[in-house]
Amino acid sequence: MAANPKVMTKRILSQTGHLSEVRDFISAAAGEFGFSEEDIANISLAVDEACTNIIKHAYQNAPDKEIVISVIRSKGNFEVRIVDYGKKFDPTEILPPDLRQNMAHHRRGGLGVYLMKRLMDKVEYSFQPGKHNEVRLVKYLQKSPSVARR
Amino acid sequence: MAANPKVMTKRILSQTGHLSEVRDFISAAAGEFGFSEEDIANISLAVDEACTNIIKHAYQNAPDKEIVISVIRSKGNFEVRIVDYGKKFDPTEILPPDLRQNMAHHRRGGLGVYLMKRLMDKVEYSFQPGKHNEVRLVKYLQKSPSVARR
Amino acid sequence: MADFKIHHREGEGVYIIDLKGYLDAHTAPDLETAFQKLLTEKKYRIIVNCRDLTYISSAGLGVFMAYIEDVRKNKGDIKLSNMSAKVFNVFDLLGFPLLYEIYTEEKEAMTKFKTVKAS
Amino acid sequence: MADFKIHHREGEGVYIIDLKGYLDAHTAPDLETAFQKLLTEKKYRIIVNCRDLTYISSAGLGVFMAYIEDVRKNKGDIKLSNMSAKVFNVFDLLGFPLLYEIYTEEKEAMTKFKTVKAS
Ligand SMILES: Nc1ncnc2c1ncn2[C@@H]1O[C@H](COP(=O)(O)OP(=O)(O)O)[C@@H](O)[C@H]1O
Ligand SMILES: Nc1ncnc2c1ncn2[C@@H]1O[C@H](COP(=O)(O)OP(=O)(O)O)[C@@H](O)[C@H]1O
Repeated sequence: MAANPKVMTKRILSQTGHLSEVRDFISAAAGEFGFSEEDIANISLAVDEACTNIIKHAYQNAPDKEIVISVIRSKGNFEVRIVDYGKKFDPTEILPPDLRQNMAHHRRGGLGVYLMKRLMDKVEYSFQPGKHNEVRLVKYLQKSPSVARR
Repeated sequence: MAANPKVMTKRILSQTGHLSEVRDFISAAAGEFGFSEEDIANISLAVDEACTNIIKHAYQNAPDKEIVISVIRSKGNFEVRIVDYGKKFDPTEILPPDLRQNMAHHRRGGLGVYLMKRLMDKVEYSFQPGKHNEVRLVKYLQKSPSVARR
Repeated sequence: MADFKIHHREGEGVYIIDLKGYLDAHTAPDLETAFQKLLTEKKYRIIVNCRDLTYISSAGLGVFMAYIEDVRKNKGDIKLSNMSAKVFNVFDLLGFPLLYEIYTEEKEAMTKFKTVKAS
Repeated sequence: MADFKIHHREGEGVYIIDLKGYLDAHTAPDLETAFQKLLTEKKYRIIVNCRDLTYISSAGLGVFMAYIEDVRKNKGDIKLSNMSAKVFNVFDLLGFPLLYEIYTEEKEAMTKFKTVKAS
Protein backbone atom coordinates (compact mmCIF):
# COMPACT_ATOMS: atom_id res chain seq x y z
CA MET A 1 0.00 0.00 0.00
CA ALA A 2 2.75 2.42 0.93
CA ALA A 3 4.10 2.06 -2.58
CA ASN A 4 0.83 3.01 -4.22
CA PRO A 5 1.43 6.45 -5.71
CA LYS A 6 -2.27 7.25 -5.72
CA VAL A 7 -2.63 7.21 -1.95
CA MET A 8 -1.15 9.97 0.19
CA THR A 9 -1.42 10.06 3.95
CA LYS A 10 -1.00 12.68 6.63
CA ARG A 11 -1.17 12.17 10.38
CA ILE A 12 -1.86 14.93 12.89
CA LEU A 13 -2.40 15.19 16.60
CA SER A 14 -5.90 16.17 17.67
CA GLN A 15 -5.27 19.91 17.93
CA THR A 16 -6.99 22.69 16.00
CA GLY A 17 -3.56 24.26 15.50
CA HIS A 18 -2.92 21.52 12.92
CA LEU A 19 -6.00 22.24 10.81
CA SER A 20 -4.12 24.61 8.52
CA GLU A 21 -1.59 21.89 7.64
CA VAL A 22 -4.46 19.58 6.80
CA ARG A 23 -5.99 22.21 4.53
CA ASP A 24 -2.67 22.76 2.77
CA PHE A 25 -2.20 19.03 2.30
CA ILE A 26 -5.68 18.59 0.83
CA SER A 27 -5.50 21.71 -1.34
CA ALA A 28 -2.23 20.58 -2.90
CA ALA A 29 -3.61 17.10 -3.62
CA ALA A 30 -6.89 18.44 -5.02
CA GLY A 31 -5.05 21.00 -7.15
CA GLU A 32 -2.80 18.33 -8.67
CA PHE A 33 -5.87 16.23 -9.40
CA GLY A 34 -7.21 19.05 -11.59
CA PHE A 35 -10.01 20.61 -9.56
CA SER A 36 -10.99 24.27 -10.00
CA GLU A 37 -10.07 26.82 -7.34
CA GLU A 38 -13.67 26.71 -6.10
CA ASP A 39 -13.69 22.92 -5.80
CA ILE A 40 -10.29 22.93 -4.06
CA ALA A 41 -11.63 25.42 -1.53
CA ASN A 42 -14.78 23.38 -0.99
CA ILE A 43 -12.94 20.08 -0.50
CA SER A 44 -10.41 21.46 1.95
CA LEU A 45 -13.17 23.18 3.92
CA ALA A 46 -15.08 19.90 4.15
CA VAL A 47 -11.99 18.10 5.44
CA ASP A 48 -11.36 20.90 7.96
CA GLU A 49 -14.94 20.45 9.21
CA ALA A 50 -14.52 16.69 9.53
CA CYS A 51 -11.24 17.06 11.47
CA THR A 52 -12.67 19.82 13.66
CA ASN A 53 -15.55 17.54 14.60
CA ILE A 54 -13.19 14.69 15.42
CA ILE A 55 -11.12 16.96 17.67
CA LYS A 56 -14.17 18.43 19.41
CA HIS A 57 -16.52 15.46 19.57
CA ALA A 58 -14.75 12.15 18.93
CA TYR A 59 -11.76 13.13 21.09
CA GLN A 60 -13.53 15.78 23.20
CA ASN A 61 -10.59 18.15 22.89
CA ALA A 62 -7.94 15.74 24.18
CA PRO A 63 -4.81 17.12 22.46
CA ASP A 64 -2.72 13.94 22.16
CA LYS A 65 -4.85 11.69 19.95
CA GLU A 66 -4.22 10.72 16.38
CA ILE A 67 -6.10 11.61 13.20
CA VAL A 68 -5.08 9.94 9.94
CA ILE A 69 -6.04 11.61 6.70
CA SER A 70 -5.62 9.71 3.43
CA VAL A 71 -6.26 10.90 -0.08
CA ILE A 72 -7.18 8.19 -2.57
CA ARG A 73 -7.25 9.20 -6.20
CA SER A 74 -8.83 7.02 -8.83
CA LYS A 75 -10.22 7.90 -12.23
CA GLY A 76 -12.41 10.98 -11.80
CA ASN A 77 -12.80 10.28 -8.08
CA PHE A 78 -11.11 12.21 -5.30
CA GLU A 79 -11.64 10.53 -1.97
CA VAL A 80 -10.50 11.62 1.47
CA ARG A 81 -10.65 9.11 4.31
CA ILE A 82 -10.27 10.36 7.84
CA VAL A 83 -9.70 7.87 10.61
CA ASP A 84 -9.92 8.46 14.35
CA TYR A 85 -9.93 6.23 17.42
CA GLY A 86 -12.39 8.22 19.53
CA LYS A 87 -16.13 8.18 20.19
CA LYS A 88 -18.17 6.77 17.36
CA PHE A 89 -20.71 8.84 15.49
CA ASP A 90 -23.83 8.17 13.46
CA PRO A 91 -24.82 11.25 11.45
CA THR A 92 -28.16 9.96 10.18
CA GLU A 93 -30.05 11.75 12.93
CA ILE A 94 -28.29 15.10 12.37
CA LEU A 95 -30.76 17.63 10.98
CA PRO A 96 -29.83 20.67 8.89
CA PRO A 97 -29.20 23.73 11.09
CA ASP A 98 -31.97 26.13 12.09
CA LEU A 99 -30.13 29.45 12.15
CA ARG A 100 -32.91 31.42 13.80
CA GLN A 101 -33.01 28.93 16.68
CA ASN A 102 -29.24 29.00 16.97
CA MET A 103 -29.24 32.79 17.09
CA ALA A 104 -32.00 32.93 19.68
CA HIS A 105 -30.13 30.48 21.92
CA HIS A 106 -26.59 31.75 21.36
CA ARG A 107 -25.72 28.41 19.84
CA ARG A 108 -22.47 28.36 17.92
CA GLY A 109 -22.55 24.91 16.42
CA GLY A 110 -24.55 22.55 14.32
CA LEU A 111 -23.30 23.76 10.95
CA GLY A 112 -20.42 21.44 10.14
CA VAL A 113 -22.10 18.20 9.11
CA TYR A 114 -24.60 19.99 6.85
CA LEU A 115 -21.80 22.00 5.29
CA MET A 116 -19.74 18.88 4.56
CA LYS A 117 -22.72 17.33 2.78
CA ARG A 118 -23.22 20.41 0.63
CA LEU A 119 -19.55 20.74 -0.20
CA MET A 120 -18.88 17.13 -1.20
CA ASP A 121 -20.61 14.68 -3.53
CA LYS A 122 -20.59 11.92 -0.93
CA VAL A 123 -20.13 11.84 2.86
CA GLU A 124 -20.15 8.47 4.61
CA TYR A 125 -19.41 7.57 8.20
CA SER A 126 -18.54 4.07 9.33
CA PHE A 127 -16.93 2.46 12.35
CA GLN A 128 -15.18 -0.75 13.25
CA PRO A 129 -16.34 -1.45 16.80
CA GLY A 130 -13.45 -1.17 19.22
CA LYS A 131 -11.06 -0.21 16.45
CA HIS A 132 -11.64 3.06 14.64
CA ASN A 133 -14.10 5.44 13.01
CA GLU A 134 -13.81 6.50 9.42
CA VAL A 135 -15.40 9.25 7.41
CA ARG A 136 -15.15 9.13 3.63
CA LEU A 137 -15.52 12.34 1.68
CA VAL A 138 -15.79 12.00 -2.10
CA LYS A 139 -15.76 14.60 -4.86
CA TYR A 140 -16.14 13.75 -8.54
CA LEU A 141 -13.88 15.60 -10.92
CA GLN A 142 -16.42 15.98 -13.69
CA LYS A 143 -19.45 16.90 -11.62
CA SER A 144 -21.30 20.13 -11.96
CA PRO A 145 -22.56 22.15 -10.19
CA SER A 146 -19.72 22.50 -7.71
CA VAL A 147 -22.10 22.46 -4.79
CA ALA A 148 -24.18 19.40 -3.93
CA ARG A 149 -27.88 19.34 -3.29
CA ARG A 150 -27.74 17.53 0.03
CA MET B 1 -37.01 58.94 -26.94
CA ALA B 2 -38.77 56.56 -29.28
CA ALA B 3 -35.83 56.88 -31.65
CA ASN B 4 -33.27 55.93 -29.03
CA PRO B 5 -32.07 52.49 -30.04
CA LYS B 6 -30.92 51.71 -26.53
CA VAL B 7 -34.39 51.77 -25.01
CA MET B 8 -36.89 49.01 -25.73
CA THR B 9 -40.37 48.92 -24.31
CA LYS B 10 -43.06 46.29 -23.87
CA ARG B 11 -46.56 46.80 -22.53
CA ILE B 12 -48.73 44.07 -21.10
CA LEU B 13 -52.10 43.80 -19.43
CA SER B 14 -52.02 42.82 -15.77
CA GLN B 15 -52.48 39.09 -16.28
CA THR B 16 -50.12 36.30 -15.24
CA GLY B 17 -50.71 34.73 -18.66
CA HIS B 18 -48.46 37.47 -20.06
CA LEU B 19 -45.47 36.75 -17.81
CA SER B 20 -43.88 34.38 -20.29
CA GLU B 21 -43.84 37.10 -22.98
CA VAL B 22 -42.14 39.42 -20.52
CA ARG B 23 -39.49 36.79 -19.76
CA ASP B 24 -38.87 36.22 -23.46
CA PHE B 25 -38.57 39.96 -24.07
CA ILE B 26 -36.08 40.40 -21.21
CA SER B 27 -34.09 37.28 -22.06
CA ALA B 28 -33.63 38.41 -25.64
CA ALA B 29 -32.50 41.89 -24.58
CA ALA B 30 -30.14 40.56 -21.88
CA GLY B 31 -28.70 37.99 -24.30
CA GLU B 32 -27.97 40.66 -26.92
CA PHE B 33 -26.31 42.74 -24.22
CA GLY B 34 -23.80 39.95 -23.63
CA PHE B 35 -24.87 38.37 -20.34
CA SER B 36 -24.15 34.71 -19.54
CA GLU B 37 -26.97 32.18 -19.59
CA GLU B 38 -27.02 32.29 -15.79
CA ASP B 39 -27.30 36.07 -15.67
CA ILE B 40 -30.00 36.04 -18.35
CA ALA B 41 -32.00 33.56 -16.29
CA ASN B 42 -31.54 35.61 -13.14
CA ILE B 43 -32.57 38.90 -14.73
CA SER B 44 -35.68 37.53 -16.37
CA LEU B 45 -36.70 35.80 -13.14
CA ALA B 46 -36.33 39.08 -11.25
CA VAL B 47 -38.52 40.88 -13.79
CA ASP B 48 -41.09 38.08 -13.59
CA GLU B 49 -41.17 38.54 -9.80
CA ALA B 50 -41.62 42.30 -10.11
CA CYS B 51 -44.48 41.92 -12.61
CA THR B 52 -46.11 39.16 -10.59
CA ASN B 53 -46.11 41.45 -7.55
CA ILE B 54 -47.63 44.30 -9.54
CA ILE B 55 -50.41 42.03 -10.81
CA LYS B 56 -51.11 40.55 -7.37
CA HIS B 57 -50.53 43.53 -5.09
CA ALA B 58 -50.47 46.84 -6.97
CA TYR B 59 -53.46 45.85 -9.13
CA GLN B 60 -54.91 43.21 -6.79
CA ASN B 61 -55.51 40.84 -9.70
CA ALA B 62 -57.57 43.27 -11.80
CA PRO B 63 -56.94 41.89 -15.30
CA ASP B 64 -57.29 45.05 -17.40
CA LYS B 65 -54.53 47.31 -16.05
CA GLU B 66 -51.33 48.28 -17.77
CA ILE B 67 -47.72 47.39 -16.97
CA VAL B 68 -44.94 49.05 -18.94
CA ILE B 69 -41.55 47.36 -19.05
CA SER B 70 -38.58 49.27 -20.47
CA VAL B 71 -35.04 48.09 -20.96
CA ILE B 72 -32.38 50.79 -20.87
CA ARG B 73 -28.90 49.77 -21.90
CA SER B 74 -25.92 51.97 -21.25
CA LYS B 75 -22.26 51.07 -20.99
CA GLY B 76 -21.99 48.01 -18.76
CA ASN B 77 -25.39 48.70 -17.23
CA PHE B 78 -28.56 46.77 -17.96
CA GLU B 79 -31.57 48.46 -16.43
CA VAL B 80 -35.20 47.37 -16.44
CA ARG B 81 -37.87 49.88 -15.42
CA ILE B 82 -41.33 48.63 -14.68
CA VAL B 83 -44.16 51.13 -14.37
CA ASP B 84 -47.63 50.54 -12.98
CA TYR B 85 -50.55 52.75 -12.03
CA GLY B 86 -51.78 50.79 -9.03
CA LYS B 87 -51.24 50.82 -5.27
CA LYS B 88 -47.93 52.23 -4.21
CA PHE B 89 -45.34 50.16 -2.37
CA ASP B 90 -42.43 50.83 -0.03
CA PRO B 91 -40.21 47.76 0.28
CA THR B 92 -37.97 49.05 3.07
CA GLU B 93 -40.02 47.22 5.71
CA ILE B 94 -40.02 43.90 3.87
CA LEU B 95 -37.94 41.36 5.78
CA PRO B 96 -36.25 38.32 4.25
CA PRO B 97 -38.52 35.27 4.34
CA ASP B 98 -38.61 32.87 7.27
CA LEU B 99 -39.24 29.56 5.54
CA ARG B 100 -39.94 27.57 8.70
CA GLN B 101 -42.65 30.06 9.70
CA ASN B 102 -44.09 29.99 6.20
CA MET B 103 -44.21 26.21 6.25
CA ALA B 104 -45.82 26.06 9.67
CA HIS B 105 -48.53 28.52 8.60
CA HIS B 106 -49.09 27.22 5.06
CA ARG B 107 -47.92 30.59 3.75
CA ARG B 108 -47.12 30.62 0.07
CA GLY B 109 -45.68 34.09 -0.32
CA GLY B 110 -43.04 36.45 0.92
CA LEU B 111 -40.24 35.22 -1.31
CA GLY B 112 -40.37 37.56 -4.31
CA VAL B 113 -38.85 40.81 -3.03
CA TYR B 114 -35.93 39.03 -1.36
CA LEU B 115 -35.32 37.00 -4.50
CA MET B 116 -35.26 40.13 -6.68
CA LYS B 117 -32.62 41.67 -4.42
CA ARG B 118 -30.45 38.58 -4.60
CA LEU B 119 -30.79 38.25 -8.36
CA MET B 120 -30.05 41.87 -9.30
CA ASP B 121 -27.29 44.32 -8.38
CA LYS B 122 -29.78 47.08 -7.59
CA VAL B 123 -33.52 47.16 -6.86
CA GLU B 124 -35.19 50.53 -6.31
CA TYR B 125 -38.82 51.41 -5.87
CA SER B 126 -40.17 54.93 -6.36
CA PHE B 127 -43.54 56.51 -6.94
CA GLN B 128 -44.93 59.72 -8.35
CA PRO B 129 -47.94 60.43 -6.13
CA GLY B 130 -51.16 60.14 -8.12
CA LYS B 131 -49.26 59.18 -11.26
CA HIS B 132 -47.37 55.92 -11.26
CA ASN B 133 -45.05 53.55 -9.44
CA GLU B 134 -41.73 52.50 -10.82
CA VAL B 135 -39.33 49.74 -9.95
CA ARG B 136 -35.81 49.87 -11.36
CA LEU B 137 -33.83 46.65 -11.61
CA VAL B 138 -30.17 46.99 -12.52
CA LYS B 139 -27.54 44.40 -13.42
CA TYR B 140 -23.93 45.24 -14.21
CA LEU B 141 -22.38 43.39 -17.10
CA GLN B 142 -18.94 43.01 -15.53
CA LYS B 143 -19.95 42.10 -12.01
CA SER B 144 -19.07 38.88 -10.34
CA PRO B 145 -20.37 36.86 -8.61
CA SER B 146 -23.59 36.50 -10.54
CA VAL B 147 -25.63 36.55 -7.37
CA ALA B 148 -25.83 39.62 -5.14
CA ARG B 149 -25.28 39.66 -1.41
CA ARG B 150 -28.48 41.47 -0.48
CA MET C 1 -48.64 31.68 -22.30
CA ALA C 2 -46.33 29.54 -20.25
CA ASP C 3 -46.45 25.84 -20.97
CA PHE C 4 -46.58 23.64 -17.90
CA LYS C 5 -47.55 20.01 -17.48
CA ILE C 6 -47.86 17.65 -14.57
CA HIS C 7 -47.65 13.90 -14.93
CA HIS C 8 -48.40 11.41 -12.16
CA ARG C 9 -46.74 8.08 -11.47
CA GLU C 10 -46.77 5.64 -8.61
CA GLY C 11 -44.26 3.10 -7.47
CA GLU C 12 -43.69 1.14 -4.26
CA GLY C 13 -46.13 3.28 -2.26
CA VAL C 14 -44.50 6.52 -3.36
CA TYR C 15 -46.28 9.07 -5.55
CA ILE C 16 -44.17 10.75 -8.17
CA ILE C 17 -45.06 14.01 -9.84
CA ASP C 18 -43.15 14.89 -12.99
CA LEU C 19 -43.08 18.60 -13.73
CA LYS C 20 -42.50 19.88 -17.23
CA GLY C 21 -42.06 23.40 -18.57
CA TYR C 22 -42.62 26.72 -16.83
CA LEU C 23 -43.86 27.00 -13.27
CA ASP C 24 -44.77 30.64 -12.62
CA ALA C 25 -47.64 32.61 -11.06
CA HIS C 26 -49.81 31.57 -13.98
CA THR C 27 -49.22 27.85 -13.73
CA ALA C 28 -48.67 27.47 -9.96
CA PRO C 29 -52.40 26.82 -9.37
CA ASP C 30 -52.05 23.58 -11.37
CA LEU C 31 -49.42 22.37 -8.92
CA GLU C 32 -51.68 23.42 -6.00
CA THR C 33 -54.42 21.23 -7.46
CA ALA C 34 -52.06 18.29 -7.81
CA PHE C 35 -50.97 18.51 -4.16
CA GLN C 36 -54.53 18.97 -2.94
CA LYS C 37 -55.55 15.84 -4.80
CA LEU C 38 -52.71 13.81 -3.28
CA LEU C 39 -53.60 15.01 0.21
CA THR C 40 -57.28 14.21 -0.28
CA GLU C 41 -56.27 10.71 -1.28
CA LYS C 42 -53.99 10.52 1.77
CA LYS C 43 -50.91 10.09 -0.40
CA TYR C 44 -48.16 11.57 1.71
CA ARG C 45 -45.01 10.01 0.31
CA ILE C 46 -44.29 12.27 -2.62
CA ILE C 47 -41.36 12.80 -4.97
CA VAL C 48 -41.41 15.77 -7.31
CA ASN C 49 -39.17 15.00 -10.26
CA CYS C 50 -38.01 18.27 -11.84
CA ARG C 51 -36.04 16.85 -14.76
CA ASP C 52 -38.14 18.62 -17.37
CA LEU C 53 -38.87 21.70 -15.30
CA THR C 54 -37.41 24.55 -17.32
CA TYR C 55 -38.30 27.44 -15.07
CA ILE C 56 -39.56 28.22 -11.59
CA SER C 57 -40.47 31.52 -9.94
CA SER C 58 -41.29 32.19 -6.29
CA ALA C 59 -44.96 31.51 -7.01
CA GLY C 60 -43.97 27.92 -7.72
CA LEU C 61 -41.73 27.65 -4.67
CA GLY C 62 -44.60 28.92 -2.56
CA VAL C 63 -46.68 25.86 -3.37
CA PHE C 64 -44.05 23.57 -1.88
CA MET C 65 -44.11 25.59 1.35
CA ALA C 66 -47.89 25.46 1.57
CA TYR C 67 -48.25 21.68 1.68
CA ILE C 68 -45.10 20.36 3.36
CA GLU C 69 -46.43 20.75 6.91
CA ASP C 70 -49.56 18.66 6.28
CA VAL C 71 -47.55 16.04 4.48
CA ARG C 72 -44.94 15.74 7.23
CA LYS C 73 -47.60 15.76 9.96
CA ASN C 74 -48.84 12.59 8.33
CA LYS C 75 -45.36 11.06 8.42
CA GLY C 76 -44.83 11.67 4.73
CA ASP C 77 -42.55 14.02 2.87
CA ILE C 78 -42.18 15.96 -0.34
CA LYS C 79 -38.73 15.16 -1.71
CA LEU C 80 -37.39 16.80 -4.83
CA SER C 81 -35.12 15.41 -7.51
CA ASN C 82 -33.42 15.87 -10.87
CA MET C 83 -33.34 19.68 -10.89
CA SER C 84 -31.31 21.50 -13.49
CA ALA C 85 -28.61 23.79 -12.10
CA LYS C 86 -30.76 26.78 -13.07
CA VAL C 87 -33.83 25.59 -11.18
CA PHE C 88 -31.77 24.44 -8.20
CA ASN C 89 -30.21 27.89 -7.97
CA VAL C 90 -33.61 29.44 -7.25
CA PHE C 91 -34.39 26.94 -4.49
CA ASP C 92 -30.90 27.47 -3.10
CA LEU C 93 -31.09 31.27 -2.99
CA LEU C 94 -34.13 30.96 -0.74
CA GLY C 95 -32.59 28.41 1.59
CA PHE C 96 -34.75 25.46 0.55
CA PRO C 97 -31.93 22.88 0.83
CA LEU C 98 -31.91 23.55 4.58
CA LEU C 99 -35.52 22.40 4.80
CA TYR C 100 -36.23 20.07 1.90
CA GLU C 101 -34.49 16.94 0.73
CA ILE C 102 -33.29 17.65 -2.79
CA TYR C 103 -31.66 14.74 -4.58
CA THR C 104 -29.69 14.55 -7.78
CA GLU C 105 -31.52 11.37 -8.81
CA GLU C 106 -35.10 10.23 -8.21
CA LYS C 107 -33.91 6.81 -7.10
CA GLU C 108 -32.01 8.33 -4.17
CA ALA C 109 -35.25 9.93 -2.96
CA MET C 110 -36.98 6.60 -3.44
CA THR C 111 -34.32 4.78 -1.43
CA LYS C 112 -34.71 7.31 1.37
CA PHE C 113 -38.47 6.66 1.51
CA LYS C 114 -37.86 2.92 1.61
CA THR C 115 -35.24 3.00 4.35
CA VAL C 116 -37.47 5.10 6.61
CA LYS C 117 -40.43 2.98 7.58
CA ALA C 118 -43.93 4.07 6.60
CA SER C 119 -46.43 5.30 9.16
CA MET D 1 -0.72 27.31 12.42
CA ALA D 2 -3.40 29.46 10.84
CA ASP D 3 -2.69 33.14 10.73
CA PHE D 4 -5.57 35.33 11.82
CA LYS D 5 -5.65 38.96 12.87
CA ILE D 6 -8.33 41.33 14.08
CA HIS D 7 -8.03 45.07 13.76
CA HIS D 8 -10.43 47.58 15.34
CA ARG D 9 -11.59 50.90 13.98
CA GLU D 10 -14.30 53.34 14.89
CA GLY D 11 -16.16 55.89 12.85
CA GLU D 12 -19.38 57.84 13.32
CA GLY D 13 -20.52 55.73 16.25
CA VAL D 14 -20.00 52.47 14.37
CA TYR D 15 -17.35 49.92 15.37
CA ILE D 16 -15.53 48.25 12.56
CA ILE D 17 -13.69 44.96 12.89
CA ASP D 18 -11.26 44.09 10.10
CA LEU D 19 -10.60 40.38 9.78
CA LYS D 20 -7.46 39.10 8.15
CA GLY D 21 -6.32 35.59 7.33
CA TYR D 22 -7.80 32.27 8.38
CA LEU D 23 -10.82 31.99 10.67
CA ASP D 24 -11.15 28.35 11.75
CA ALA D 25 -11.73 26.37 14.95
CA HIS D 26 -8.28 27.42 16.12
CA THR D 27 -8.71 31.15 15.64
CA ALA D 28 -12.46 31.52 16.27
CA PRO D 29 -11.86 32.16 20.02
CA ASP D 30 -10.06 35.41 19.05
CA LEU D 31 -13.21 36.62 17.33
CA GLU D 32 -15.27 35.57 20.37
CA THR D 33 -13.04 37.74 22.52
CA ALA D 34 -13.44 40.69 20.16
CA PHE D 35 -17.24 40.48 20.26
CA GLN D 36 -17.29 40.00 24.03
CA LYS D 37 -15.21 43.15 24.42
CA LEU D 38 -17.53 45.17 22.18
CA LEU D 39 -20.57 43.98 24.12
CA THR D 40 -18.96 44.77 27.47
CA GLU D 41 -18.32 48.28 26.19
CA LYS D 42 -21.92 48.47 24.99
CA LYS D 43 -20.82 48.90 21.39
CA TYR D 44 -23.68 47.42 19.44
CA ARG D 45 -23.32 48.98 16.01
CA ILE D 46 -20.78 46.70 14.40
CA ILE D 47 -19.46 46.19 10.89
CA VAL D 48 -17.22 43.22 10.20
CA ASN D 49 -15.11 43.98 7.16
CA CYS D 50 -13.98 40.72 5.55
CA ARG D 51 -11.81 42.14 2.77
CA ASP D 52 -8.67 40.36 3.96
CA LEU D 53 -10.43 37.28 5.31
CA THR D 54 -8.95 34.44 3.28
CA TYR D 55 -10.82 31.55 4.82
CA ILE D 56 -13.74 30.77 7.11
CA SER D 57 -15.04 27.48 8.47
CA SER D 58 -18.24 26.81 10.40
CA ALA D 59 -16.42 27.49 13.67
CA GLY D 60 -16.06 31.09 12.50
CA LEU D 61 -19.65 31.35 11.33
CA GLY D 62 -20.76 30.08 14.72
CA VAL D 63 -19.33 33.14 16.44
CA PHE D 64 -21.58 35.42 14.40
CA MET D 65 -24.62 33.41 15.47
CA ALA D 66 -23.67 33.51 19.13
CA TYR D 67 -23.65 37.31 19.51
CA ILE D 68 -26.21 38.62 17.04
CA GLU D 69 -29.18 38.24 19.41
CA ASP D 70 -27.60 40.32 22.19
CA VAL D 71 -26.51 42.96 19.71
CA ARG D 72 -29.94 43.25 18.09
CA LYS D 73 -31.72 43.22 21.45
CA ASN D 74 -29.77 46.40 22.13
CA LYS D 75 -30.93 47.94 18.86
CA GLY D 76 -27.60 47.33 17.21
CA ASP D 77 -26.55 44.97 14.46
CA ILE D 78 -23.60 43.02 13.11
CA LYS D 79 -23.38 43.83 9.41
CA LEU D 80 -20.84 42.18 7.15
CA SER D 81 -19.00 43.59 4.16
CA ASN D 82 -16.33 43.11 1.49
CA MET D 83 -16.35 39.31 1.41
CA SER D 84 -14.51 37.48 -1.31
CA ALA D 85 -16.67 35.20 -3.45
CA LYS D 86 -15.06 32.22 -1.72
CA VAL D 87 -15.92 33.39 1.78
CA PHE D 88 -19.40 34.55 0.76
CA ASN D 89 -20.10 31.11 -0.65
CA VAL D 90 -19.72 29.55 2.81
CA PHE D 91 -22.11 32.04 4.40
CA ASP D 92 -24.51 31.53 1.52
CA LEU D 93 -24.56 27.73 1.75
CA LEU D 94 -25.75 28.03 5.33
CA GLY D 95 -28.45 30.60 4.60
CA PHE D 96 -26.78 33.55 6.33
CA PRO D 97 -27.93 36.12 3.73
CA LEU D 98 -31.49 35.45 4.89
CA LEU D 99 -30.58 36.60 8.39
CA TYR D 100 -27.59 38.92 8.16
CA GLU D 101 -27.03 42.05 6.14
CA ILE D 102 -24.06 41.33 3.90
CA TYR D 103 -22.85 44.26 1.80
CA THR D 104 -20.43 44.43 -1.07
CA GLU D 105 -18.86 47.61 0.34
CA GLU D 106 -18.33 48.74 3.91
CA LYS D 107 -19.75 52.17 3.15
CA GLU D 108 -23.13 50.65 2.26
CA ALA D 109 -23.27 49.05 5.70
CA MET D 110 -22.28 52.39 7.21
CA THR D 111 -25.02 54.21 5.29
CA LYS D 112 -27.55 51.68 6.54
CA PHE D 113 -26.53 52.34 10.15
CA LYS D 114 -26.81 56.07 9.61
CA THR D 115 -30.24 55.99 7.97
CA VAL D 116 -31.68 53.88 10.80
CA LYS D 117 -31.70 55.99 13.91
CA ALA D 118 -29.66 54.94 16.93
CA SER D 119 -31.29 53.70 20.09
N1 LIG E 1 -16.70 13.01 14.38
C1 LIG E 1 -17.68 13.07 15.30
N2 LIG E 1 -17.66 12.29 16.39
C2 LIG E 1 -18.64 12.35 17.29
N3 LIG E 1 -19.70 13.18 17.21
C3 LIG E 1 -19.78 13.99 16.16
C4 LIG E 1 -18.78 14.00 15.15
N4 LIG E 1 -19.14 14.92 14.22
C5 LIG E 1 -20.28 15.45 14.64
N5 LIG E 1 -20.70 14.92 15.80
C6 LIG E 1 -21.95 15.23 16.52
O1 LIG E 1 -22.85 15.83 15.59
C7 LIG E 1 -23.23 17.14 16.01
C8 LIG E 1 -23.37 18.08 14.82
O2 LIG E 1 -22.11 18.32 14.27
P1 LIG E 1 -21.86 19.66 13.46
O3 LIG E 1 -22.95 19.83 12.46
O4 LIG E 1 -20.48 19.63 12.91
O5 LIG E 1 -22.00 20.80 14.53
P2 LIG E 1 -21.09 21.14 15.78
O6 LIG E 1 -19.87 20.27 15.71
O7 LIG E 1 -20.75 22.57 15.60
O8 LIG E 1 -21.95 20.90 16.97
C9 LIG E 1 -22.18 17.55 17.00
O9 LIG E 1 -22.70 18.45 17.95
C10 LIG E 1 -21.77 16.22 17.63
O10 LIG E 1 -22.69 15.88 18.66
N1 LIG F 1 -45.54 46.02 -6.51
C1 LIG F 1 -46.11 45.92 -5.31
N2 LIG F 1 -47.14 46.73 -4.98
C2 LIG F 1 -47.69 46.67 -3.78
N3 LIG F 1 -47.29 45.84 -2.78
C3 LIG F 1 -46.26 45.00 -3.04
C4 LIG F 1 -45.62 45.00 -4.31
N4 LIG F 1 -44.63 44.10 -4.25
C5 LIG F 1 -44.66 43.56 -3.03
N5 LIG F 1 -45.64 44.09 -2.28
C6 LIG F 1 -45.93 43.77 -0.86
O1 LIG F 1 -44.76 43.17 -0.29
C7 LIG F 1 -45.06 41.87 0.21
C8 LIG F 1 -43.88 40.94 -0.03
O2 LIG F 1 -43.74 40.70 -1.42
P1 LIG F 1 -43.07 39.36 -1.92
O3 LIG F 1 -41.79 39.19 -1.19
O4 LIG F 1 -42.99 39.39 -3.39
O5 LIG F 1 -44.04 38.21 -1.44
P2 LIG F 1 -45.53 37.87 -1.93
O6 LIG F 1 -45.84 38.74 -3.09
O7 LIG F 1 -45.45 36.45 -2.30
O8 LIG F 1 -46.37 38.12 -0.73
C9 LIG F 1 -46.34 41.46 -0.48
O9 LIG F 1 -47.08 40.55 0.29
C10 LIG F 1 -47.06 42.78 -0.67
O10 LIG F 1 -47.74 43.13 0.49
